[in-house]
Amino acid sequence: MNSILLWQGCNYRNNLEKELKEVFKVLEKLNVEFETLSNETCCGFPFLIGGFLKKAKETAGKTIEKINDFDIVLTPCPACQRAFKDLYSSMLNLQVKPIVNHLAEFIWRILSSKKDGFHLKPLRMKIMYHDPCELGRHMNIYEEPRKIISLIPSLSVYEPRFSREKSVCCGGGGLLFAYFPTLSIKVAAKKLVDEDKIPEDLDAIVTACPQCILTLRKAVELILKREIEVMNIAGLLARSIV
Amino acid sequence: MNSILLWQGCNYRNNLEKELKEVFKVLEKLNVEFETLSNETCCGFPFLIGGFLKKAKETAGKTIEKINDFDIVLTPCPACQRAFKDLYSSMLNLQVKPIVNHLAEFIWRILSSKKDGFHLKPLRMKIMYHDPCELGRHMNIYEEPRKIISLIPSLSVYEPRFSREKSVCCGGGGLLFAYFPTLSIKVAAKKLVDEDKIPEDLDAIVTACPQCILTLRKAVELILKREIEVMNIAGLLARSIV
Amino acid sequence: MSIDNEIYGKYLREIGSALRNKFLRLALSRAVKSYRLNRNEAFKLYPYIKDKAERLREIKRHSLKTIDELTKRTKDMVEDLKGNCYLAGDACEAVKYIKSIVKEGETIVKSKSLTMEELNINKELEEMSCEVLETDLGEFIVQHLKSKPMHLLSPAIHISRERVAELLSRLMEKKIPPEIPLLVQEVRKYLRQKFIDANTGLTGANAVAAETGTVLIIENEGNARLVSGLPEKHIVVAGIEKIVPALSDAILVAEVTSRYACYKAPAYINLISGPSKTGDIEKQIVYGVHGPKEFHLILLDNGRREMIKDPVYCQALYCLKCGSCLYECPIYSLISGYFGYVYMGGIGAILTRFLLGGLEKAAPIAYTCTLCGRCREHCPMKIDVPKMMLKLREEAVKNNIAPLKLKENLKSVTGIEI
Amino acid sequence: MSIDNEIYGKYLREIGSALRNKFLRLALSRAVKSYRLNRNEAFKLYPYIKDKAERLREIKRHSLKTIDELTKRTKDMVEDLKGNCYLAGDACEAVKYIKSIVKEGETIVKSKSLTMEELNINKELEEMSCEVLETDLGEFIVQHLKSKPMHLLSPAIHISRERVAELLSRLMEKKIPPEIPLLVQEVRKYLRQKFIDANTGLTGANAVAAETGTVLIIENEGNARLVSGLPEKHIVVAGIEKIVPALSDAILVAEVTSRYACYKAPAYINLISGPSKTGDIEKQIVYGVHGPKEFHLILLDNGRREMIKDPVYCQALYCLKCGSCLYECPIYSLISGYFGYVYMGGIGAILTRFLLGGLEKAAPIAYTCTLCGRCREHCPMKIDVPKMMLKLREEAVKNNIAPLKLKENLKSVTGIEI
Repeated sequence: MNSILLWQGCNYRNNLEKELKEVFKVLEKLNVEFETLSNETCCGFPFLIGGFLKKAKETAGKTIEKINDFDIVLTPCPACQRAFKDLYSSMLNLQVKPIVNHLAEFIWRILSSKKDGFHLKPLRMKIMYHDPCELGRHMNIYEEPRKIISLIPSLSVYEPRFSREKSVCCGGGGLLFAYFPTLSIKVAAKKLVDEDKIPEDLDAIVTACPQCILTLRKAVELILKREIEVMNIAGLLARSIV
Repeated sequence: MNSILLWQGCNYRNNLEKELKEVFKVLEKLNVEFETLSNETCCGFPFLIGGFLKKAKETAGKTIEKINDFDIVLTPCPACQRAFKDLYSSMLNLQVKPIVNHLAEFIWRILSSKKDGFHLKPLRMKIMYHDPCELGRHMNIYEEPRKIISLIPSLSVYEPRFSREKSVCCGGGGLLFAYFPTLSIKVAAKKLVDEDKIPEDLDAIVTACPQCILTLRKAVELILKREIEVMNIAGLLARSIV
Repeated sequence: MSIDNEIYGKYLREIGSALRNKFLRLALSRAVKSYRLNRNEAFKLYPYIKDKAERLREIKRHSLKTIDELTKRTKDMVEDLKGNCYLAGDACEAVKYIKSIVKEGETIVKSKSLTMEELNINKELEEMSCEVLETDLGEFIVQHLKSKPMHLLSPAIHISRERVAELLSRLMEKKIPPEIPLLVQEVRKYLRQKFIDANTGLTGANAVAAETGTVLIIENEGNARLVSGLPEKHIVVAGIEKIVPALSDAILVAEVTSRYACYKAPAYINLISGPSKTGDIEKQIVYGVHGPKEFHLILLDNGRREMIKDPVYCQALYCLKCGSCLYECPIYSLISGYFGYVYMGGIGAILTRFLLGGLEKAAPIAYTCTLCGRCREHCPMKIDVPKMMLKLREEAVKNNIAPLKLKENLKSVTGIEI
Repeated sequence: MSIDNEIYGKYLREIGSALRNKFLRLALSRAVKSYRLNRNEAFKLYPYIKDKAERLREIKRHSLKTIDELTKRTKDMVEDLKGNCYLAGDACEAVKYIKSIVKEGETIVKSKSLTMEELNINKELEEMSCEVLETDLGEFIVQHLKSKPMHLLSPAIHISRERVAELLSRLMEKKIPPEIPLLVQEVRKYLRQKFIDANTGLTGANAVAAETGTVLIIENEGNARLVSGLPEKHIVVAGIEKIVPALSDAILVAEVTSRYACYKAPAYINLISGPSKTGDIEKQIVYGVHGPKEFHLILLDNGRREMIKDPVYCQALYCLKCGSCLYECPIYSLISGYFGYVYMGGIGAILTRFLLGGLEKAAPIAYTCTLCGRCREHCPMKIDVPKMMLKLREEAVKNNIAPLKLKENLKSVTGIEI
């Protein structure tokens, strides 16, 4: 059997502990055997897109050593995924051995292969799926999260007018949340209100990127001042899976 | 053997008797057996291009009766040729049975087939060949006259800057010579002087259409006031052939 | 006066006097020479132009076949862009429409347009106390000398610098010497104020692109830009045969026309789609900024649909008015615009028959043609003028207006009574 | 003041105040809304526009590869047509050339051109006691309010009708109410006299066709036609990346640019080849009839050849300045032109780096981008802005001007010292 590493990513480890637990829960429910690293550090993505290439190379080198023994690297963070799958090689000329999967891809593969090994209970709520730029436009993964969502009974899904390739950024990309958080959050608020035109009765925004969760959550709290949950797709699944 | 009719045409019969004799002479020298019609009248071409279609049809009908018994109709007049080969059918919906040839086509066929059956003596003169519109642009015959000319030894040939498809009309086409002779002759003079820029030492203009002969001859006499011969290609050959 | 004399007499006398005009002869041979020189240079620079002409011929053929669709799209687009598009059945309707837009006493500037000649619009507008000014230099000279345009592209080819100097000296009330650059400057000055004062600009069009509702105007002097750019109202008169499907087709028209008219490149190609507009203040669209507030496109039938239906005459509507056939015509190169009525040369006879003048004006031209077919060789659209001439002559005979002299002459030649 | 503060401080404060500007927010959402509406309509009317964009991308790619040839043909053709063509290595050379043509104290009319901004030409000409007037309505307003253009196509998007009315009341010395059509009319009146008085017209170009030496200018207001049509001298400044091989390619530029800028059809596309000319008197060619006597095309390098050589940055020169990316950019649609220096938006950062402002002006823009890639999806040329942003940031770090705040923040997030 393949050895699987769950690469958690800084954002989950530092800022989204509850969400991280939900990831664990889902993987366990699905009977996935996986490991985590006790010495996981930054994958180097922020350095890569911040222009700090020397530091990125250093960080990436260490990371590769840690993950290269596994067959599959699984991560709930599309930024980490993109670093491993694309940026290490295109920007640093470094290669990663294991197969790298985003959590959503991985989960969908399992769900679609063992139709009867699990049970999903209905969730009576209205959600919108937000395409993270890193996952969608940059890694071309649009369908898997939607397919997972479509399995959950009773869920009402609001599809905003701009989605997939045309989806509007949460405002947290490109380190803007670190560099200029006010602007970042205003972008998020404008996105939800003016672009996505989220309906009055929306209960939750579901996404697949920790940075999107953080940015949108801030906008909902500070600007929209509404009681809308912002959650990871694993979080949604965790609630439904029995 | 094929029966051959020499269709002379009004212009030759009425205005170019000397030239017509040269045609006879050449055909005899080449041992061509042919007949002529004692009751030859107008082929209808002037009526066709003058717009007098009823009259043209009447005339054409009579003409066809006269010529249809022959295998080949041979004519030194490209207007008659075009009437038989093209205009009768396209404008009057009448068909002519015999093969119709312009004299130049016919002569070239004979000359090129029996290389040694005749002798051409040198002509020390400078000539220009003028493409008649009816023969060239309308019937697409440009090469045969030139090939005949090229066989005559010692002949110096002046090729004007506009020839073949781009050749300049003598001014006698389209019945203009009949309708407005002054204009017609001025066109001819302008053509020779300004367009063809005929050289000082040109001895003769050779062509293959009776109307061109008449128009150009008038211009040479009345406007250019020069001693340049204007002759039919058969006339040129008659001088050379032994 | 006999009908024959009426139809042919004056025409033949004019030709006779043209043949005796020495300046005209000089001017024409100068023009032909420079035409050929420029043509050779232009063709050398653009080796693919013959292929383009062939492509355009196909486009023109197809456009005439789908003229109803194209007219509709043009109208829809022009109106969508807040311009006006009027389909005029005949010259009368077009004149009426123009008169409904122009007000009494306006100053009106025009740029060269043959199609507009079909309307006799100058006279009509002068009756409304309007001042109507041709602004193309050649047309301006011809207009003020009350002469007749002698060439599509060089209408004043028959007028010497001395006569132009005389004219301008009279207009400007000062002595102007006959130096050409100076004469041009004086006309510039004179007309500049007229441009500024003008209320309405009238132009033709070299092409109309249906897809975008765009009018295309080729020019060298820059007058069409001012005619269409300065006044509050711009009226375009275009024959329906000018419509092509797309903008790229219209550009092909411009390229082929220019090259065959022997320009390496015309100084200006103007593409105009509706009135001028801005959304610069608060995104509210306002029409009429620095250019016209009103844009009117008149699509003129006036006999063209009848032509389209005729399998022989139809292709006369492919004509680009490049003038390529004229300088290479043995008759035109001798007597210029006298070989024609308003539309000149052999092709002009057909257009005269349908669009302006009718068969009685067309017949003398048709019978002055030698049917030599040289025009067809030089025409980018390969228009078969001789074939159409035959049909014109046939029509003349049917209508009993073939020239008497020709009939007599044919009788004496053939011995057959007609 | 620290370097970091110098580079980032003012920029961030401007953005902060832009975020608080309620009128700007209203104006922007109005603009975005109308942009999208128009875009949908325009795309529906022209179903093949995406294929055309793809074809154009290939043409652009090829043109940059053969830029030396194309530049040479352009220069040869313009000169053949008796225009002047000057290859300017940098902004300084271009300015010097312009100053050699313009005379002290002239009135100079301009139509909108971003490329011209690289020259800072207004200031240079004002030093020669020239009156320099922007004539595009939005630019005129921005110039007179000493503000900053906020959009490629709608530079005055951030200014309310009331402020425009105030400005015009002051200029015209009479009370002008804040009604938009009226405001437009007043500007028309004010500028019309300037157009008439102007000695020199300055324009940019949307494309230059090498084959024919033709400059193409797209516009809606009709000011570019007057700028290029009325004065004695017309000077065009175009970046070398504007050159395409043929006229049909230039038209493709116009079509794709217009459609992606959401025009169903721009009111005017001007094609200009050399000075105005006539041969109408005795076939003698005279230059300068109703249009300019002098035509100058300045082909500007100013960093472009360096860009062409760079495999990543090169494609920024495909940019048509259609503005399609801007309204769909999450940052631009919030703070408009503050996200940029002179060239705006993400693509603007790259142009800023090479053409005007350098890395120090480009870095703050690069770090304000979310790298979301939405611009790339909307770009007709599919320009990969995020990829170029990464390279810009890399350069900033190499030059030790990455924002301090970011460094600190990254340290606290990752626990790694940079």
